[in-house]
Amino acid sequence: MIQILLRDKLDDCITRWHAAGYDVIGPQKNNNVTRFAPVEKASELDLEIILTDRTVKELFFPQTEPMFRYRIGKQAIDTEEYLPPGRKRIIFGSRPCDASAMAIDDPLFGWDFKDTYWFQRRNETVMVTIACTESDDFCMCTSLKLAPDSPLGSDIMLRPVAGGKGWHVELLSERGREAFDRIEALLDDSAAEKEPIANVPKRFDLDVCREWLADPENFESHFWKEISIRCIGCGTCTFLCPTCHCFDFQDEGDTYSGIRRKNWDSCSFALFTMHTSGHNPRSTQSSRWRQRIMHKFNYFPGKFSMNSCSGCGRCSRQCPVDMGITETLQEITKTAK
Amino acid sequence: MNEQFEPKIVAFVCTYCTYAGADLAGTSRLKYPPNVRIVRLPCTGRISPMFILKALQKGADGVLVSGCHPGDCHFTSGNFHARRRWTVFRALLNFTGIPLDRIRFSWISAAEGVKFAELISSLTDDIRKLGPFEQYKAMIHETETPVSL
Amino acid sequence: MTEKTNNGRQNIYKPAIMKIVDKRDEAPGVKTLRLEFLDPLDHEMFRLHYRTGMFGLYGIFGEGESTFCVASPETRKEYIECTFRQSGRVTSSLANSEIGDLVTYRGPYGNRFPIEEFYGKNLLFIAGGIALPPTRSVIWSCLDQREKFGKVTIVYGARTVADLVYKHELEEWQNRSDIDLVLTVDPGGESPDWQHHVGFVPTVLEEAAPSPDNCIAVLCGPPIMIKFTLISLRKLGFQEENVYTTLENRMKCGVGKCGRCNVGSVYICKEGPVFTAAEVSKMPQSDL
Amino acid sequence: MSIQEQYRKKAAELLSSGEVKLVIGYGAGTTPDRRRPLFVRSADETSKLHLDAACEANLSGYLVTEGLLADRKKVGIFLGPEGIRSVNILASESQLDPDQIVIMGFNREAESVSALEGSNVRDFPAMLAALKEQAPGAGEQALVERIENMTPEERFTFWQAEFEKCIKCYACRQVCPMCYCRRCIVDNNQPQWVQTSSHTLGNFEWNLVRAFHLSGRCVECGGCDRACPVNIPLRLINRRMAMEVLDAYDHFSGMSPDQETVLASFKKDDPETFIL
Repeated sequence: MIQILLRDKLDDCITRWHAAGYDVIGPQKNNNVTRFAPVEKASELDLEIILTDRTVKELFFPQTEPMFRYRIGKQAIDTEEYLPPGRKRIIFGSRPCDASAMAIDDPLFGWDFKDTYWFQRRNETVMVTIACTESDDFCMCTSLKLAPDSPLGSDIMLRPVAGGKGWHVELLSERGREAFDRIEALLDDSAAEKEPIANVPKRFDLDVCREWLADPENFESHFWKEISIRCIGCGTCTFLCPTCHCFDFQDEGDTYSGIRRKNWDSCSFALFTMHTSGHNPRSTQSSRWRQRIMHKFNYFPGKFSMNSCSGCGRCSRQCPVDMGITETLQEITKTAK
Repeated sequence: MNEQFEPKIVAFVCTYCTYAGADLAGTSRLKYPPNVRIVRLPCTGRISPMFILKALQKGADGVLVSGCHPGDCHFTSGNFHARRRWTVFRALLNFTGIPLDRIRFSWISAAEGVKFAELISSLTDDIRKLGPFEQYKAMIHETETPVSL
Repeated sequence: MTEKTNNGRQNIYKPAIMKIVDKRDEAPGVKTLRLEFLDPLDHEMFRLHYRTGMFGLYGIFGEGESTFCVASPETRKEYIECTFRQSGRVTSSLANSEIGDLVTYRGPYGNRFPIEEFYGKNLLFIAGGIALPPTRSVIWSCLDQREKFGKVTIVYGARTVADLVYKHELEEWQNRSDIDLVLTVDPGGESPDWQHHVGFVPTVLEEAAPSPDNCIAVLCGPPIMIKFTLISLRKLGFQEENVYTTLENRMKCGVGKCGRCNVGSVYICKEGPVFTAAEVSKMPQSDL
Repeated sequence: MSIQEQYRKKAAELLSSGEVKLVIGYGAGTTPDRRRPLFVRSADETSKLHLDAACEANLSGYLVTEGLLADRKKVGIFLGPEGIRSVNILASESQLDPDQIVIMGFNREAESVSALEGSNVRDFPAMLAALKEQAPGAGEQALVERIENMTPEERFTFWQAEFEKCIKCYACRQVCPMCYCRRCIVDNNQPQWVQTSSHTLGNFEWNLVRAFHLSGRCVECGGCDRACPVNIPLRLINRRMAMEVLDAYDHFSGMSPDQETVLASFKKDDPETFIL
């Protein structure tokens, strides 16, 4: 049976979810930036945004997270652990690219050693994704063999009905079903036409690119210098990337007490790989950009059978010098052919 | 509050003039409040604005920055450079809303023990009236608590 | 995906606490610390998992963590020894710690030297400068079961006589009849009473000319030394598959998450730090 | 002939005559409204150069790329008035030799561009003097005044809300031609003056330090503001600091390659009303 979630029932849904102990988090525009934040009412949600400036990544892997407080005594060091808040939550209105990015990072945070911070949050979260009916010049999910309605990483897929009155509900997981059981009474079963999903053009040939990247000959290619010559070495692309997962540990405090934190870090920073001796394996910006591309489309898929990119296009959209993955892979496609 | 609030004041002073002035205040047995913690530096030119920010962040309620009178710098021009820096830094603090009435700048020579004692007294009184500096509290609290989401 | 956490903790980033029980000066700026676990459970986990070649993250709260090898062998697991050069924030702080002070430790992480595969073979150890500690872990693991191996040759060089580390152990090895020890210092680094070789490790190695037959070479040193020593080893007839080395990179997590030790398709912290020269030659050389 | 054509031709001449080894200009971007920095090394590539009102970026930062000018050869570059000022500052701070820079200057108006006469950085004194006299952008000034009129607590709250958004990607630093330090103060960890964590406190520290280090050096090209992925209005702080050095020391940054840096110079009679 087709079930429809009507937009004007959203307030009631949020109330019921809250009553059932879920936090509801959704896209909002606040202080000139669009990002995911907790909501009390449906009116706070901004569901028309094609893609938020900041990703849902920060809800699983915050930009800075205290891991534990230490207190140093002569005979003992006391460490008090800080873990995620441990509340069930519903992320309402993520996009398929963001949701798939979380699934892409799961094996990385889980191989052999499980990152508690990531998995506790993953297990507590119901990802309610809205399929895209619109895209912009930078969207590239289709080029990554994903789609504006990819189910990867989502617990519920909502497909907009024509006229914007609501969404077709598609249950994808047990966790999603549980959350939607709470609001079943509010769902409508009148038939309604689904709006077609966005037509995202294919911007490069991924297979060709992967093949080119896998060829050791191309590692030293002049291509890398050319393509990254205007890269200024900031962390915008990596910090806004939903799949980029690199981090740093920092201690803040003194020799008696303080906090060890896990912070975002970026492979585009020169200091990222710098040894204490001064030797830096990736000492040039071109080698750092090469690493980013190689990691996403060669090393990572080699290990986890997925590209470390979900095609959100934020790297190109937000780059201060108009670079990005799209341009690089387009150029590789051209070079390789 | 039953107990009177006793402010913590950090004084960044140059060793040649103001520190000597503070010394003179001591040897002359001049009384001034014990609220001030003196950090001695070679010259006012060495006093980075970061010192002031860090002091406020780490719990100081007021900051004093003091050195040789213009023209008396042991290194000829350190205090002239410092003066420009302070002017600009004050504007920055003011624009970002960090209260300037908690930060004081002065010239105190090695002979001005009395000026030092008086300045500390008046500064302590003023800061006491302003109360504890709590503007940073919320931000510091944020650094010490787990992420809310 | 397994639930394995080497330190037996749920939070993989939480370190164990260790006490400094001994501290030695090895060379200018180089110190050795001997550490003991405070918590028996941590020690049990270490006993269970530690094999020669693995590394740990040693730290001081308030400063951070720093990665270096466990310099003590897998045949002696009552304590951990680590040897490091004082160069950055963490190592300076560790160097300034005293006996009785507490430090943090995470590990052991990474892969190991497949010592069982070396049984019955001749062993050639080559180390340069501060890279003796990882080699020493293998050396003692083998010497503690000496009868299982053939001829043992150790070639060790440093910039100057003062820069040689583990001087007391070098003396011990010197006096053992079942070890060939070849010591060398770079030209200009010799002291008036220096009685050993003067010259770079590759040259001295070629002069010593150990036979590649049924021989495993373990090579650790700075990148430039590795590069030239590999050439010499090839000249002597060693196969790349029989040459083991350890790689180092900056690390933060040690467990394959933080991304910075990634070289080519390899995370040094998980798939390393021990590699054969054949494996290393497949990595993108300019990223090393 | 449009200025774009004129400069394409000039770039081609400079390159084919060997006078410059490289021209840094603007090329087409991903979308029609975008322009991206373009590096041109041969005359036949000059047709890729664009110059129009969408060319906002201050390209002068690329001039201090490590090793670029080390061979003493000249480099041609498209620069707006802010870019010319940046080159002046870089020269006055001994980061480059101004005679190695061949400027193709342009002025950006609402929907068009016009050429600026001259090719050496010393050729623009009149333009710069006029710039100094000009009242700054009215919209910006209004916002700065709005903040000035707040109480200190309100100002603090305002900036706290802005800096809370910061993710410490350092795009503001990397894009800035004046941020050429080989190791920035935040990258130093002995001692760690600025916390690298991007909680509000660390962000506040970072942004204050950044603004202070640019006081009297910023040319208000707006690069940091445009680069900021979370839209922090950095230009407002920069504007306020520029007003301060102009009021207190009559200093307008980047007037000439010989200009003294405002915080590395002094006058004996500098004002000091606030010092007891």
